[in-house]
Parts: sequence; structure tokens; C-alpha cells
Amino acid sequence: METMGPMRIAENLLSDQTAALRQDFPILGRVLPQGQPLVYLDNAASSQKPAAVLQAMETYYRQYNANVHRGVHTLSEEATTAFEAARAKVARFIHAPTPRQIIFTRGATESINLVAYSWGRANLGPGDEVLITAMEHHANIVPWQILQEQLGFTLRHVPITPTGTLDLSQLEKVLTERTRLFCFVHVSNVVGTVNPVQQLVTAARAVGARVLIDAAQSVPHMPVDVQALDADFLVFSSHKMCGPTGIGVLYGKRELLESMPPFLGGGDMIREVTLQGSRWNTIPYKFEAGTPAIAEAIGLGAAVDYLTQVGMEWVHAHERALTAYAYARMAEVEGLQILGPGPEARGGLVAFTLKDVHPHDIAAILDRSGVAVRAGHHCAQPLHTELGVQASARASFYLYNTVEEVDALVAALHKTRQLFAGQKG
Amino acid sequence: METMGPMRIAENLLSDQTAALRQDFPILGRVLPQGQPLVYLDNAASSQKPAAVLQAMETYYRQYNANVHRGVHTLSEEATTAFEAARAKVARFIHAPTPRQIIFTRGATESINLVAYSWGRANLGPGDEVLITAMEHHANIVPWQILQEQLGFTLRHVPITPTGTLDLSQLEKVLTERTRLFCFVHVSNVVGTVNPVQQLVTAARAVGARVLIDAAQSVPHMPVDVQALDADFLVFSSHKMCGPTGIGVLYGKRELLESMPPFLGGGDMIREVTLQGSRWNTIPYKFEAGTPAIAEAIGLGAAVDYLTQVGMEWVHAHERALTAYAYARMAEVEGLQILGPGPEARGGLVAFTLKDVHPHDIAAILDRSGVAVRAGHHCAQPLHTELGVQASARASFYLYNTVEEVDALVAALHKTRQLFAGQKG
Amino acid sequence: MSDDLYREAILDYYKHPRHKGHLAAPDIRSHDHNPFCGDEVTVELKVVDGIVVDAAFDGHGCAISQATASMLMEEILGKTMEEIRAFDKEYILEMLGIEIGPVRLKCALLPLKVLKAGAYGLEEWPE
Amino acid sequence: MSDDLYREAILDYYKHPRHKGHLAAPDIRSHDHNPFCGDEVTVELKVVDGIVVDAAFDGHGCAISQATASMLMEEILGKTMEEIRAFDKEYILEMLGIEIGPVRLKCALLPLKVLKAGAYGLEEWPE
Ligand SMILES: Cc1ncc(COP(=O)(O)O)c(C=O)c1O
Ligand SMILES: Cc1ncc(COP(=O)(O)O)c(C=O)c1O
Repeated sequence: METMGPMRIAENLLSDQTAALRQDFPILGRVLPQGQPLVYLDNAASSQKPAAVLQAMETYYRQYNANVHRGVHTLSEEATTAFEAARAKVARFIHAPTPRQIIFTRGATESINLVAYSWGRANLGPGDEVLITAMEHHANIVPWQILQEQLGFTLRHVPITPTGTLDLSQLEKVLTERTRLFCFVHVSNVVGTVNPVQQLVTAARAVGARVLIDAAQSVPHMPVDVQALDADFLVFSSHKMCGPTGIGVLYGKRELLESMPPFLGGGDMIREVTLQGSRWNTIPYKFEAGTPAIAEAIGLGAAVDYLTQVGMEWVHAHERALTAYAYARMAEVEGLQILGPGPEARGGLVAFTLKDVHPHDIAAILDRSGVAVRAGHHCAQPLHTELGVQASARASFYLYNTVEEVDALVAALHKTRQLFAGQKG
Repeated sequence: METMGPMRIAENLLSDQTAALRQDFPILGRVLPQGQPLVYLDNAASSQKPAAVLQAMETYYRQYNANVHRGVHTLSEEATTAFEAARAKVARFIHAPTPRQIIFTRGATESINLVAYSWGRANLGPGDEVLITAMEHHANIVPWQILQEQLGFTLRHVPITPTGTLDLSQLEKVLTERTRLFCFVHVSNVVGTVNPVQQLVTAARAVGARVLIDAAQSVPHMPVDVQALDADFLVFSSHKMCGPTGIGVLYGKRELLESMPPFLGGGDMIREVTLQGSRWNTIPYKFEAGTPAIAEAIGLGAAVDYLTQVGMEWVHAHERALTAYAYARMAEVEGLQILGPGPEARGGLVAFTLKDVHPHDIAAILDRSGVAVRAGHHCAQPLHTELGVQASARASFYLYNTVEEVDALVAALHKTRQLFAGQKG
Repeated sequence: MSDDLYREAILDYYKHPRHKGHLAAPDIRSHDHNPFCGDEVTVELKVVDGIVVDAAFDGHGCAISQATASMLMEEILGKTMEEIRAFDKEYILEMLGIEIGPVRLKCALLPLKVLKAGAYGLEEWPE
Repeated sequence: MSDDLYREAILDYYKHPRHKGHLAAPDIRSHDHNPFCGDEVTVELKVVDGIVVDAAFDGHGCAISQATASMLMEEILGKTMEEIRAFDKEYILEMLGIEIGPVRLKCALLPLKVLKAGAYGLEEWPE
């Protein structure tokens, strides 16, 4: 890869297929108020949606909108069938053994909190340890901090190296016989690092710890097989994978989910309620109190269909090539510093800093060229602190992004450089 | 009302306006597989959505889909603006003093659980009491049972009379100096009872208890003013009020919300995260961890606009007239027993039993005539137990229902009677 | 008409259930209910040399669950426990001779769940 | 062009900030930061007879927050504390002479928050 110039990489991109795919995403035709076509490179924050996903939800609302599970009438039966079909689709997509191991939540964040409140309360106490890493998203840090206050276990972390990979030389020190749960991100949403899941799971097994994998940035972008990974818990969000907002997934091993106490109480999660007490329903319903996000589940099912049709191998290869190209072109920009490892070992995103220009200013100036990137700490403040930067700007790619869009990004970065030229002082 | 015959009532219905309103709801044109037009009378479970709501969400997804709050680029700014505008609309709709008192959740169920986990943990312990009523939805029972196990307070309930109203003669016995929180439903989703909120709140205040009002069946159907009701907490769901699935609301008094610890941890709810600990954001964000249901909030905002334009006074009056008509017509069906109080004091729904016919069979047979009603315990098992019935069937109305649809219901009920005629053996 | 949930036969079994009641000294007794609608079914079996020689059900609930229970009692007379353990969803649907949606399916399958829990000696048939 | 976040003047204040640094013996010192982007601003004031006679800011962050802080220091010289307490969002927007979206608005208003917290003697300006 090192020796492959940007142009060679660009040629490898299957741009014909990308051009066709772009037609599936209505928003990509948008012209921004500043008169520029949209160059959407903020996919790690939230992806765009293909028309098929919007259509699936429209059809639900226009044809068979009704509450699920408890209805006997036609609309409710249709809605129940579509809702449960979506669960089965998601199960197949991540190779879960059964659909009942797919629990619908609002997103990756709620999924992790569900594990914390339910599994955590039943399994953690003083003397126990939960292990996270220094590159986690806040969603995989804060729930454990909140729980720690209440239960009195110890929260430890795997440190990172200056290039933004896990410092595995320290793993033995922090992963101990007391570790009950090891929570780590599959692909970092800032440095792009793809963590060595197998190695981490094996290490966890050796000390008898469970693992929770934050797959918010992997499930949308590469084939993920929860059984091959041997994940105890795995979480992700619909809105980052061509699906609607308002829904996400918790996958769990069946015996774990079955043994866990419920999280939220209400309709659908019970077998029987009396004023004296209640009995719980089976999984997945035990963890889905109240009216679920029905249209959203159906939309997520359609997103999974869409991605399957495109092919996750193709998505992954496309993003790898695009990222390698972007990495090489961006490195040419004066004063630009890329966070994280080299292009050969990263997910489809590039976070960076630009000398003397605050990331917010970078993003704002790129926006004037129609290029949408994110700026800030990307909900990973500790990671930025460890890397010694306040914030960064981030370009993140998806199946519909093109070489031309990367070129637009690089051109806008050069413009930014010029605008801020002249010493600060 | 007692002396007004069904025909007089029907004449009072403003059917011209209803006919116009029906055009706003695409699904109402649906013809079912059995060849019948849809007569949707399952609105208490979930309402239908006007085109304007679907349009608002489509526009978001097709024009400015992006994650909120943290983005600097155009799409994210537009999304943030629309998302926060929706919050302001909801605040106005229920007369909340400020938008920051509107917390977006997945629905009424999550809203109550949020109060249980956050306010409950900070305020409840052995010796304390939480008071509910025997007519609560499971969403307002089970969270308190789960919490009770963990915190050791006592859960008590206000009993009901055989006609399904609160037995206020018992209130003094169960609402005591030890009561910290009184949780009650505004309008029952089974017996239709409209509870005397003012009296209940006054009684709670007298003993220093806070009140949580389950407004899932009132906010969609009548004007609700949280300040006039003096609610400490008030909850409802979008999907029952012309809005999308996947979102609901917790309203709270500002000083309460501000003093409460967070519920879910993750992005957006923090001010600052380090590996050692975190500081929380201000309300409402403190309670909105992770990517929120963005499209859904925008859809709910559009639903609130729609309902405001129709006028909540009109909606209420329409439903009252329709319910009175239905009550009178249904009472004519042989063997049909209506649960709950008379038509003059109920919300827009009628739950009932039919001698020798199980409610599921009623619903299934009505479905053959295209009439969608619900059957079961409607997530209010204790209420059914108290009334001495296993289950009931329920017809529930909304702004688009008509006298003709009630007639179709009644005709189908007569058919059901006939089909099951002949003594059970 | 095979898509009619309430064909004559089913209504007839509901209105005039066969094998409803209790056995004097059952060898197997099993009970379960459907939390979503409150259907309840109890099954009692008399078993000699692994063969069902008498069967009864009791319960209450919708026509589908109760008629299915009654039909099922007729069906199992003379069957071996092994045959009963092999009963599945398709068996019930064929017996009923109707198509059935996902929600009502629970009603139709409740008697089977109860029967199989009994045949396997389980507290409750796992979903 | 009034919708340009990065008009010359603002960039100039960012690149060559006026009143950046610290006062020898400030009467008022106030600090805050914007958690979403890490912008930080400290304001120090010298106040005689209720009138600001000297002012300085320090901090780091985006051009908007830092340029606004610098401009604001120039603006308040000679103003009374009462006048400062009356400053609002519109005042800042007029001073900047640009339109600004909801997210970047936080950057622009951070110096005002810090200033007003100082003027009122509050630990932190309530949102
Ligand atoms: C009175 C009442 N409370 C709470 C709920 C729960 O609402 P949701 O399922 O939308 O969370 C409902 C609706 O089923 C209801 O009718
Ligand atoms: C790695 C990672 N984990 C968790 C999350 C949280 O996802 P959500 O905000 O959809 O709950 C994100 C997205 O922001 C992420 O990138």
C-alpha cells in the first residue's frame, strides 16, 4: 500500500458501481444554500438513507400502521409480521443464531446502558473490575462510570499508543482475574483503528471475562459475524448504516440474555402483571418494554436488505480504497496531521488537525465548499486527551462516496490553509 | 346527555369537517384483503398519521439528514434547528414553561422508567411509599415494582369501584405522609375514566408528595396544560397522537429535572468526560444520551402542528360526541357489557365484553368486516382482574372517525352475536 | 373456505367441546396460559404402555384456543408418547385446516405447548 | 458579505488578537468552556467606580470564539457594569456583523457567558 500512489488507488475504485449506487440516495442530489452540491463526508456521525428504506417506512405508515404483538386485526397482524421479519433480517445480517437474540433499542448508546443496568447490576460489585479502553466513545465510558458510582466496582482502561492503537503490552496489567467484563470498540470512530477482536476476546476468555463489542462503526462498514467474533454482547445503531434514526440493536448470547433481569418495565415485556408483582416475558421481549420503534425496525430491515444486496465485502473494499486515497492526498496538505494508524489498518475515516486552524473553523470553511465533515471531540474526549489534542476534524466515508469527493475535500483543505495563512499571534 | 338519543348525538357531529380531515390520512383509503374498507377503531393503541407528518420526516431524510448538535456543516445545522424547533412546538402544545423541560424518550413507557431510575433512585428508600392506582397501564406499574425490589420502598395503590372509577373514599388510607410520589393515569386506556387531576394533585400536595401523570391517553385527545394541572412529571407517546413511532416525551418541573441524576450515559448528555469521571450537561440534554430520534422528533413536531391547526378543543368535542353515540348504540347489542363509567365522563374509547364470546374472537370477527378493534387486557391486567374479567374488546376513536364507522362497528357486533348464538356447552 | 378462522367445525368444537373436564387419576397433568390474551389450557392424560388411553382438557379463552384443545384431545387418543413429542406447528394447522396470522397462532398453539410440556415432563414449554 | 462567518475582520482578530493576555491585578476573573468543542475563554476586568478601565482575555479555540472574545474586550472598555449586565445575544451578533447557525452560536456566545458570569459574580452563567 505504501508504494501505491494516489492515482493507482483511485483507478482501483469501482466508480461505475458507485455512480449507480448514488442514484439510490435522494439527498445526494441536494444543492446547498451556498450553491454547491453536497459532498457528504460525515458518515461516521450518521449515514444517508437509500430511497428503499424511506419507501419501506412510508408503506408501513400509509398501508398498515398499527401497534404490534397485541392486535388481532389485519393491520396489526401485518405490522407484527413486518416488525418480526425485520428482526430476523438483522439476525441474519450479523449471523446471530436466532432472531430472539436481537433486541431493539434506540441505538448503540441505549444498548450499552441496557447491559450496564441489567447485566451490570446482577453481576458487578466491589472487588470486581470492568475494563474499557482509552479509545472508547463516551457511550462506552459514561454508563460504566454511572454504574461504578452505584455498585462500587473498579473501572480500568487499556491505554493507547501515540498512533492511536491499543497498547497491548499493558493488557496483562489491566485485564485480570477480577475483570468481569471487557468493553471495547471494534473500529474507532476517531483514529479509525480496527481492533484485534480475536486477540482481545481470547485474552478475556483466559481470565473468564465477558466481552461487549461496540460495533457502531464496524457493522455498517464490513461483514460482521457475531459468532465468529464470539461476542457476548455486541451493539450498533441503525442511523449509521443506511437505516432510520431512533433504533439500534443489542445482540447477546442467549443464555446471558435469558439470565439477565429486565431493564425497563412496561407493556410487552411481561407475562403477567398483578398489583403484587409481575413475571417477565421471554427474550427479546423481556427487554423491549412499551411500544417499540415499529416503523424504524421496518426501516432498519430494509437497510439491511439494501446493504446485503450491495454486498458488505464490496462496501468494505470500496471504503478501504477510498480511505487509502484520501490518506495519501490529505497528507500532502501543509500542516495537516492525521490521527491514528496508517491507511492499511483503518476503517473508512480520517480524523486530522491543521496547524493553527481550529477544527471547528476547518469544518465551517469546508462547509462553504459544500464539504460536510465533523469537528470536535467526536464523543471521544479521553482519546483526544491521550493524543494531546483538544479536538479534530474528521472526514468519514461510505459506499456512495467517490474519488471526486475526496478531491473536493482536499481542494477545500488547501483553501482553508490559505485563508488562515499568516502567523497567529 | 342521558336523554339525548343516538340520532340527536349523531346530528351534532361535525361530519363535514371530519370528511375533510380524513383526506389528510392516506391509510384511511386502504381496502383490506377481505375486500372491506378499513374502519380503524384501534386508536388508543396507535393512531394513524396525516400526510403532513410523513412529509416532514421525508423532507428531513431527503434534504437535510444529519446528526444534531455536534455538527458544524449545513445539514447538521439545519437538522439541529428542526430538532430543537420540534421540542419548542411540543413545549407550547402542553404549555410547558420552557422547551428544556421537554425530554425526548422512546415513549411514555421509557419516560416513566426514566423517572423511576433517576428520580426514584435519588429519592426513594425503605419507609417511603409510592402510590399508583388499580387502573394503571403496565407502564405505570412494572417500573415501580422493579424499583421497589431494588430500593425497598412500599408500593401501594388506590383501589377502583366496580364502574371503573378511582375509589376516592380510600384515598386517605393510601396517600400518607410517607407517600413520596403519586403516579396516576389521566385518562384510562380501558375504562375511559377521566381522573380528577386537580383533586388528586391537591391531595398529593397536602402530604408533600410529587405527582407523575400518565397522559398517554389525554394529550392526544384533549387540551392539556401541564402548568394548570401542576404536574411534577407528565408523560406521553408520539405514536398515539398522529406522530411517528419511536419517540415520546417526559415533561418535568425544571428544578426537579435539574436536581435529578442522569439516567443513560453517553454522548450529548455530558459536559466533559475523562477516564476518571464526567460532568453532566444541562437539561434536557442530560437525559438524552446518544443520537436522539431525530426524524421522529421532527415528525412529532409536525403532528403537534397538525393537531393545533385542527384544534384540540374540536378533537375533544368530536370524540365526546362520537363516544356518546357509540355508547348508546353498543348498549343495544344483546349480551354486550361496557366497562367503565357512563358516556358523559369518559375519554374517546369504549371497552366491552360480549357474553360467551372471547374478546379475541370478537376482534377477529370484526376484522372480517374491516373493523379494527383491540382485544386482550390492553396492558392493564390488574384493572381487568379488579373488574372480574379476563380480557375485553375495545373500540377507540380519534379525530377522523365517523358516525358511519360506529354504525359499521355495531353491525359487525350484531353479526358476531349471531355467529356465536346457541348455548355454549 | 380455508382462510376462515371461524369455519363451522371450529365454532362447533368451541360451543360443544369434546373431552372437556378432568380425568379421575391422570398420569400426566400440564397447564399453561397465553399472557397476551389470558387463554388458559390444562391437559390431563392417562397413559398405558406409552399409549394415550384417555385425555381431557380444561380451560377458558378464545374459540381458537379452546376448539384446538378439544380437537387435539380427540387426535391423541391411541397415539404413543413418541408420536406426541413429534407434533409440531404444521400438525396443528393441518388439523385446524385454516390459515392463521402470527398473533392468533399463539392461541392455536397453546394446547400443543401444554401437551408437549406434559409429554416431556417439563414445567413449561420453552418458546 | 454579512453571511460570511470568516469575514476579514474576524480572521484578523483571530490571527492578531487584541487584549489577549492577563491583567496584573484584576478585580474580576471569570472562566468557562464549551464542552462540545473545547473552546475556552478567561476574562479579566479592572473596574473603577463601576466602570471597566481595563480588560483582557485568554483562551484557545476556534476563530469565532477567540475573535469574539477579543472584539468584546475592546467593546467593554469604558462601559459600566450595568451596561455589561444588559448585553445579550443580539449585541454580540451585531458586533460580529454576521449571521450564525445554532451550533457555532455557542462559540460566539461563550465570551459573553464568561463576561456576564463575571459581572454578576456567578460561578457559571446558567444556560
Ligand atoms: C395509559 C397508557 N399509558 C402508557 C402507555 C404506554 O405507551 P407506549 O407503549 O407508547 O410507551 C399506553 C399505551 O399503550 C397507555 O394507554
Ligand atoms: C464507536 C461508537 N460507539 C457508539 C456510538 C453511539 O451511537 P448512538 O449515538 O447512535 O447511540 C457511536 C456514534 O456516535 C460511535 O461512533
